[in-house]
Amino acid sequence: MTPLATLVLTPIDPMALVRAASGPGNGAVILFLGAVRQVNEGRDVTGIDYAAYEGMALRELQAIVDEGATRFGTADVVVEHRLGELQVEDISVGIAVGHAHRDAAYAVSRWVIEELKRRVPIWKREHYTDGTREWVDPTGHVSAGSPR
Amino acid sequence: MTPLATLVLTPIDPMALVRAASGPGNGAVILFLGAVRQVNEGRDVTGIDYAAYEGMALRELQAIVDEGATRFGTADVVVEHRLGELQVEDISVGIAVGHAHRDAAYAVSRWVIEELKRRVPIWKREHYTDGTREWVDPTGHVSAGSPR
Amino acid sequence: MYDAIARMTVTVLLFASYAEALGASSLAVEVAGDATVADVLSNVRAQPGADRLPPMPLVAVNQQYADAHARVRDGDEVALIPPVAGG
Amino acid sequence: MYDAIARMTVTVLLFASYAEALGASSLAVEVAGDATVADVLSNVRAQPGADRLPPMPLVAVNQQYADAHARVRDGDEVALIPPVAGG
Repeated sequence: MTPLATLVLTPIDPMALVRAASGPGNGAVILFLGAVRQVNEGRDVTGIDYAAYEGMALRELQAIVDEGATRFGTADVVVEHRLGELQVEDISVGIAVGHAHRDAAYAVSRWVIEELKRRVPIWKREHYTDGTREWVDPTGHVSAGSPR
Repeated sequence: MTPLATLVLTPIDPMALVRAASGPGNGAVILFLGAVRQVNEGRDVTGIDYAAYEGMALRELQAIVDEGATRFGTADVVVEHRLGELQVEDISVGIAVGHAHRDAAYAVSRWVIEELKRRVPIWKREHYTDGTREWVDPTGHVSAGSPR
Repeated sequence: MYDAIARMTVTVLLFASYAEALGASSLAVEVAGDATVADVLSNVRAQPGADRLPPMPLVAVNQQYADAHARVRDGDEVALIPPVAGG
Repeated sequence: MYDAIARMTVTVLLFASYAEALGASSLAVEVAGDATVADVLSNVRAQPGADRLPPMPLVAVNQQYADAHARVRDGDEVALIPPVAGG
């Protein structure tokens, strides 16, 4: 299977990812799903909107799956990231990895999600129960758009 | 969710496992699938039959999911292992773990599959293209049932 | 007068390669009333095909892993566990 | 006679909190013909709201991460990348 990165506005189908990463040589398939949590850092979240620099995000995602597919031996790798408005429990990202052995499958899965979080230009704005919205800054700084 | 261990004779439904491990507090869900590979240690495999000491296997599996559900903070854990005759690409085991954070979700997933392989009394007999069948001994010894 | 130590019977379960080796999936084994897992194993070794068992097979008594010194009781289920290969 | 170094225009893209800070998602910025990323950033800093940008924002030129010394060319797409939060 060609390593495949996708950005979508519609719900992610986890089984489609699992199928894409499966094959007669793959003894282990690992699916990672990221989902919107109801509470983040103590604040009640009602939803999230994801925005991206779409062209660059897609290039970076594709570079990550291409590298992931060869970095720990040959793996089948497919990644899908959703953009737009998501509700609590909606899946924001799905990563499926198929490999002959589970050691490598776990390693690839973990590597792909960490790289994605490190360098793919995607941003999320949390919606809180009090009606406010705030861009999330994982580096812990106060967001430029939301002085507190 | 109550941690749940199941033995089945019928095909495993990966999405049912994902749903069971999902929830509004779970920002990460990881599904591990073990599947029958076409080639194992250089020999062409046409299928596998899985046998178990069912009563004990179920107890051990349940003990593993119970411990996995609390060992790295609270997690939702569900495990299903298939028994009987499987073909290449059929899923033999599915493990779904839901947790607030991905670090712990990966840790639980990995811990559960390693414990399962270490102590749950399940055995597999590979069927080869030459018509022979052999019980697999992961410790590398020649199987008692198949002198070579 | 009869034996001070009564005899008892345990059920030995055999699986996978061990069941093939002994040509049976269970055996009724009679041992002394103070027998341990090791005594049950000695008895099993007298069976045809038991030479193909390893020197120290894993054992479970009533579905719990047990060591060679563990006592067994009348009616216990003593399972010989080949190297497991689940997953 | 006109300037020895020609002027050129690059498109600056702003996203998420940066777009909110400057009230725009893109700016047409005119810089000298030998300009670097740092020169483009200096120009952006003259915009209202730019005081809410960090001292050293991440930058991509034509969808590739670039450092402050990288040269830009006429028509380049220079994106200011807020801390990413995908996944």
